Amino acid sequence: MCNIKQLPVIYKIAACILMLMVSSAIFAPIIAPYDPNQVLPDETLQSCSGAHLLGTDALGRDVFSRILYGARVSISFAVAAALCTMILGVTLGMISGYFGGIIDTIIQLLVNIFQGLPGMSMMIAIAGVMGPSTISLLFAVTLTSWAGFSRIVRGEVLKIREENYIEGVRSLGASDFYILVHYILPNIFNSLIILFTVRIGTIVLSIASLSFLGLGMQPPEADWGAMINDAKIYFRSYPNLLLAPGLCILALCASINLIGDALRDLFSIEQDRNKQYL
Amino acid sequence: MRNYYLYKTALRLLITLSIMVSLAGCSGNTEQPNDPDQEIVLAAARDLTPGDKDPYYTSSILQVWEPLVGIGEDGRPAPKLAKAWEHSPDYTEWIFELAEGIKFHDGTPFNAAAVVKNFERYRNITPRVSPFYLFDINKIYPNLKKVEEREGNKVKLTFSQPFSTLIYSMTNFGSPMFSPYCFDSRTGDFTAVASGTGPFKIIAHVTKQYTLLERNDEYYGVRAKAKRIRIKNIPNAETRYSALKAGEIMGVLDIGSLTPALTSELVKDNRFAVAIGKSTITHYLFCNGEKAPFNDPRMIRAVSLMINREILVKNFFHGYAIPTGNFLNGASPFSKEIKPRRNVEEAKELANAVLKGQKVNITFLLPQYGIDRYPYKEITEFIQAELKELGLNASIVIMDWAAVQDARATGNYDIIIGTQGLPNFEPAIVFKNYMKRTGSANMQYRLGYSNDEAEQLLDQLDATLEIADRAKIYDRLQDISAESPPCIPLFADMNLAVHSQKIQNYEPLLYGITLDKIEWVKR
Amino acid sequence: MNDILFYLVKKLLMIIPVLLGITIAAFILGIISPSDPAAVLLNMDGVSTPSAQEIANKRHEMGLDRPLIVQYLSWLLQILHGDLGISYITQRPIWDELMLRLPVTISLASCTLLLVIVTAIPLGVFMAYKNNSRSDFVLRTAALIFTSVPAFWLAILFMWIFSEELHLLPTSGYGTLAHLIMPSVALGAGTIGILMRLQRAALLEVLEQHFILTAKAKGMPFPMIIWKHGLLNSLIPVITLLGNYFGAIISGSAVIESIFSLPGLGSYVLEAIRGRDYPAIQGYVIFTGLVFVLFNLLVDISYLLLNPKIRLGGK
Amino acid sequence: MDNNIYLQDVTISFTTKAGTVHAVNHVDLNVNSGEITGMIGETGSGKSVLGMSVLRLLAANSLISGSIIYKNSDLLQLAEKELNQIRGKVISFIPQNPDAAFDPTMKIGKQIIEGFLYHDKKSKAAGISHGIGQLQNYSFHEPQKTFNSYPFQLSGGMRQRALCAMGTVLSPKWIIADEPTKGLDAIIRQQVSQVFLELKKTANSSILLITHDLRLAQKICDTVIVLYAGTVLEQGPAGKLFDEPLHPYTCGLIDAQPHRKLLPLSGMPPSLINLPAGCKFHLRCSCRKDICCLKEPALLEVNGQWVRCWKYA
Repeated sequence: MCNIKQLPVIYKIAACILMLMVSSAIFAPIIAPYDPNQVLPDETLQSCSGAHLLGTDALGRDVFSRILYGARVSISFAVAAALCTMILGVTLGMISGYFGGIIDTIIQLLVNIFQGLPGMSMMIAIAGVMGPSTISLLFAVTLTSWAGFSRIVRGEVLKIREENYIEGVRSLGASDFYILVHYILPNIFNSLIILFTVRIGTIVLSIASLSFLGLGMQPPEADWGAMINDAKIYFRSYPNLLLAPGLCILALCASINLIGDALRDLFSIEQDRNKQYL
Repeated sequence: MRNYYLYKTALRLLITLSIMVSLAGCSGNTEQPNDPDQEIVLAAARDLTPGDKDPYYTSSILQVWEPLVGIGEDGRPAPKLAKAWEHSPDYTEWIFELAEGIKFHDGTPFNAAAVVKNFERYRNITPRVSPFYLFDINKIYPNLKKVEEREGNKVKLTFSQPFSTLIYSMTNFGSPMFSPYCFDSRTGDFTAVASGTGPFKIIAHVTKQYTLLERNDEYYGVRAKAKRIRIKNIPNAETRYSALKAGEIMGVLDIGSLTPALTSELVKDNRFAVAIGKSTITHYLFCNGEKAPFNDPRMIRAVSLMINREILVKNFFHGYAIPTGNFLNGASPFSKEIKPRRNVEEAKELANAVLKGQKVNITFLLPQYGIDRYPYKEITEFIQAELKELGLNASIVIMDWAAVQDARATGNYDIIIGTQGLPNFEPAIVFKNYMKRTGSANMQYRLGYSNDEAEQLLDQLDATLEIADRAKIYDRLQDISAESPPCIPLFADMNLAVHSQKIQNYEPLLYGITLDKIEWVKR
Repeated sequence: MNDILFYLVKKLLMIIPVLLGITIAAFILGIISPSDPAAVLLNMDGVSTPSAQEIANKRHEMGLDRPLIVQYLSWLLQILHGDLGISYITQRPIWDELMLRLPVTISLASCTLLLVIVTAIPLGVFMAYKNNSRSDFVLRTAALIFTSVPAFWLAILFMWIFSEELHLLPTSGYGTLAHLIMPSVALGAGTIGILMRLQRAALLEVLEQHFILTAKAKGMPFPMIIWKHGLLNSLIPVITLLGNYFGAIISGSAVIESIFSLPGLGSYVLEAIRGRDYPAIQGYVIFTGLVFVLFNLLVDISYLLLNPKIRLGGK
Repeated sequence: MDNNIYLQDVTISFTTKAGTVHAVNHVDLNVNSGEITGMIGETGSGKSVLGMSVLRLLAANSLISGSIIYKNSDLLQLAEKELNQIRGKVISFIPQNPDAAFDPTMKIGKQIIEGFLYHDKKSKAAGISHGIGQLQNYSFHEPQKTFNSYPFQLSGGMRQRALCAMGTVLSPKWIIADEPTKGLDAIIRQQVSQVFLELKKTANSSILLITHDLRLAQKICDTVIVLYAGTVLEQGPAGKLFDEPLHPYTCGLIDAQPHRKLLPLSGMPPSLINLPAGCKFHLRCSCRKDICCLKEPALLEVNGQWVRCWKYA
């Protein structure tokens, strides 16, 4: 275990960027100079200036404000989706690992099936069939990525279950649920946090792709992927429209990845490659 | 020294990569040709040659096949493979005189027997879906009883009921003619590459990739200028733009060829030009008149008065559209100019009278095709902001066309933005569809339109055969539609033929471009 | 020899439930769709509005009024005969449509995978070799950027720079290797980043092993040690995850294919989604799942060849 | 010029997240050629580190100062390329832990002759026959089969012997063997010790045997060095050292053996991050004096043995 102060400076920069993005997402209504959806017909497609820090889009909406609100949409959705994924994955993983037997076999079969399907393809199919909406997106993301979580959780639970103290606790009459919540969950907490962080980054990217395909967030929601999609036509003359949201996605994902690395160092978790990238 | 191995590997990799890139660079570049017969590459958003299952095999704009009846420059039906026609006084018997000495690409002569074979096919493929037009002989030739060969290269069609507007119905996709040897008349599927009579023939086709056309040197009319034309399929509008810029394609064609924004962006570069032509398409807002707030016609008028069409055209169509207040598209010879009115005060008053100061949430449907072909996303978001001032909080829902149909069927919407084209220049069908109580569009969009005078005029139209009389009725119908609109006309579209300056005579037609006239600019 | 056979048979048996699961997933997709396939099919031309009776008849004709399990089983039986149904849009067998597009996606994916392997693995090895040096830092940053950049954004930038401005590469289409360069790079960037980091980490881990010390004690130069002992051992964990990268590539290909106008499975499914061509979407899920599963099987086999411990059944 | 290895003021430290680990502190040693020198001490006494430092096999986070002289050249100053000519060929190192010391993906034989092929630039066929011969020398019953086996297919004892075979494949002048008997049963231990004695006799190799197995050291070593917390506490001829240990630590080590008093040393070795002042052993020493806590004693010669203790000052 090493402490935060000793972490390389790049992790600190990443943390700062992430903090900045999260706080600008939270305080977007205060910081943003304009309503992100306010249409100013006389101020369309302006370049960067004092009045519009990052210029305006084809509708005359302030790009800077939309970026701020876009952070709100992207981050809050990614966190929500990652939470759903984690809850489903952890529950199934714990049940499967702890109880074993036929339940385990069935859940493992499910895991194999879901890992046997390419994630993004399924997301496109689900969002496409159900029609684009936040709910179908959430459903698509959760359904396609819980398997990774549950596999890891199950592995950890299997390891911990064999420990002597769990036997001891059980002999004292603790219920299975109590053991799962009080002994097993805290033990896998660190790996879960890391997995969760990295997952948020992946989800931000997937959502951006779906939005780009028109299967993600719906207008006028200022989602970064959708902003890139809108910019496709105009970016040659107004590169700010393409670069601003693209670089934001890049910065967000890069800092989330770095934070994931930092947490891994911090918790001194053995770099298990299977964990990292599933 | 210890780095030696890895540096060497890295260096090799770098060299290989750069060779690959430069090789690619050579093949990707096309220089200005000196040879006038060099292949011209164009691009379209969809595969214009759907192939053997399709009723037409390939789109009419590739000029491979020709219809019996075409469309003239004035927009009226014009002789094509049928050089003349006459009908019995009760409109049940029609006799078509065919043009002489014409051969299909495969050498088969075009004659009455071939026409009869084609009609046999029409009957067997009915109904057949297509990306262009559904082919249903019962709709194009309702109550057709018999098709017979007649002396002197003539064909006779006999109907059990009178059908006065047959000629309008038969234009273009209504009467495609193919060599009897390229299809199986029993299944209607093509058994070989379609051979028509047009100025071009298909010499190669790869699904979803390209169609390669070659000039038909035995064409009976004016021969095409270009020796070979390759029509690539590039579904993505931005990619078509990039391909134009990169010099890979010389022009774009078919609907949604290049959005107005991209067009105006492109012509900033003087290597490119755009030719503008009339379009039969008008953009409308369709309001659900079966429920509040649009069950009150005042609300529809308020929206129409509120929308700033000038700004919409200027900002999003980049000037490539005409603001209009007329329900009837300007391409029709019967159309007159009705300027759109904008009056924010009046609009707010009207809205206030309906809503009584309350805010209402409404659903604004945006069909996906509108995003692909037109700047609908920006336009709806703009209108969304304007509607807010009227007290209407619109939430935009992007839907594919099938979903829009579902929503229409369930009445689960308030406004749809969309297009309506003129099927032909006889506007009776459009008026009937929208302004009759039982009109199909009136029902489908749940417009709830009901106007006694219009109803009466439209009934009258059926009995009116003289063009001048019909014109009067159309005139009056336009006035009615301006006073109490069935739907809100926004602007009339324009056909844009965007092309590189390396080729010339690239002009838009009402449907397609002047494919047979384009050629390289001579050096 | 028997062990290998046993291992292969075991792997083959294990993919059967997965394949079944994929068909179930595809079948469920059809159920969760908000609209009635019968109505969609009848309404394909967009003109006619079918009546309730017509829809009911069609439902009966399509067997949609039977219990779900019966529907599934008969559908599964059809699939086993290679019949994925008829496309609503084109009226052609979905199987034929997919087979038409499969080569495009497969060639794009394999081109990308090849690119990923030939760039990321050497770079990862180089990074581990130059651990903590300046070039390592630069490459690590690059890898981080690659992993975090949205592929479609990269694709747009590439097309702008290399096609429109520099006229180096073709914007779109399919046919020559040149057509696949930009799509492959854009599609593979994320995976390259991940694989670089992974290869570096794996090799660093191997370099801490005792046998590397043994090799050093033999007096062999360090690059030779990496080549002979480090690389192969570090490749084992990397290769087990090769299937995951392939999955990521197949998945990502939808966006890239649509941008570069490649007529592959990805653009086909997007087209199908627009047209609500449910059998086509189901067919896509089954096809990509199948490709993915088969690829993973290949990976397992290559893993077998690489790792003598499994090959010779030691434990 | 002799073939001895001279260690002069060798200090080794490791930088870790927890702090700097002082593994070896100011060691001055002459390791004589032609004999077996044993280096004994507890785990963490720095004996393995010292052994590895001779061929500079330590991890990248290590810091070595001082000099290790062999045949007039300082091994610590040699260029990597020159050092590689010594590694394996002149001085070979037999690592500990035979389970991990072989590359699991390469056949034993290939690994054994790898160094041979690299240094002697012989043909592959020559290498193979040499390797099989080598395995025969180490009493493998089926050398051909072993040669083509993977490490995981051999037993622990076989692997240890194979490791020795690998270390001696180039008939080096010097062999540094790190815990060659760790985890082996009595019979194989016997075999291995036999091997070393034979090596000394037949190949005339000098051996530095790093072990915590005192009985092995007693049996085969000519000279024994006792290491504690990275410092030499005692050094002398094996027989004498075991019969009359001088340093309290050496006494303790000998008494702790099962066949002796089985009297474990009290306390734990000191933290190598915060080394105690004075004598490194004073915290656990039963005959501690005041001065032991303050000043470190020098290495003194007592009756032909060298000892670092205030008792003899």
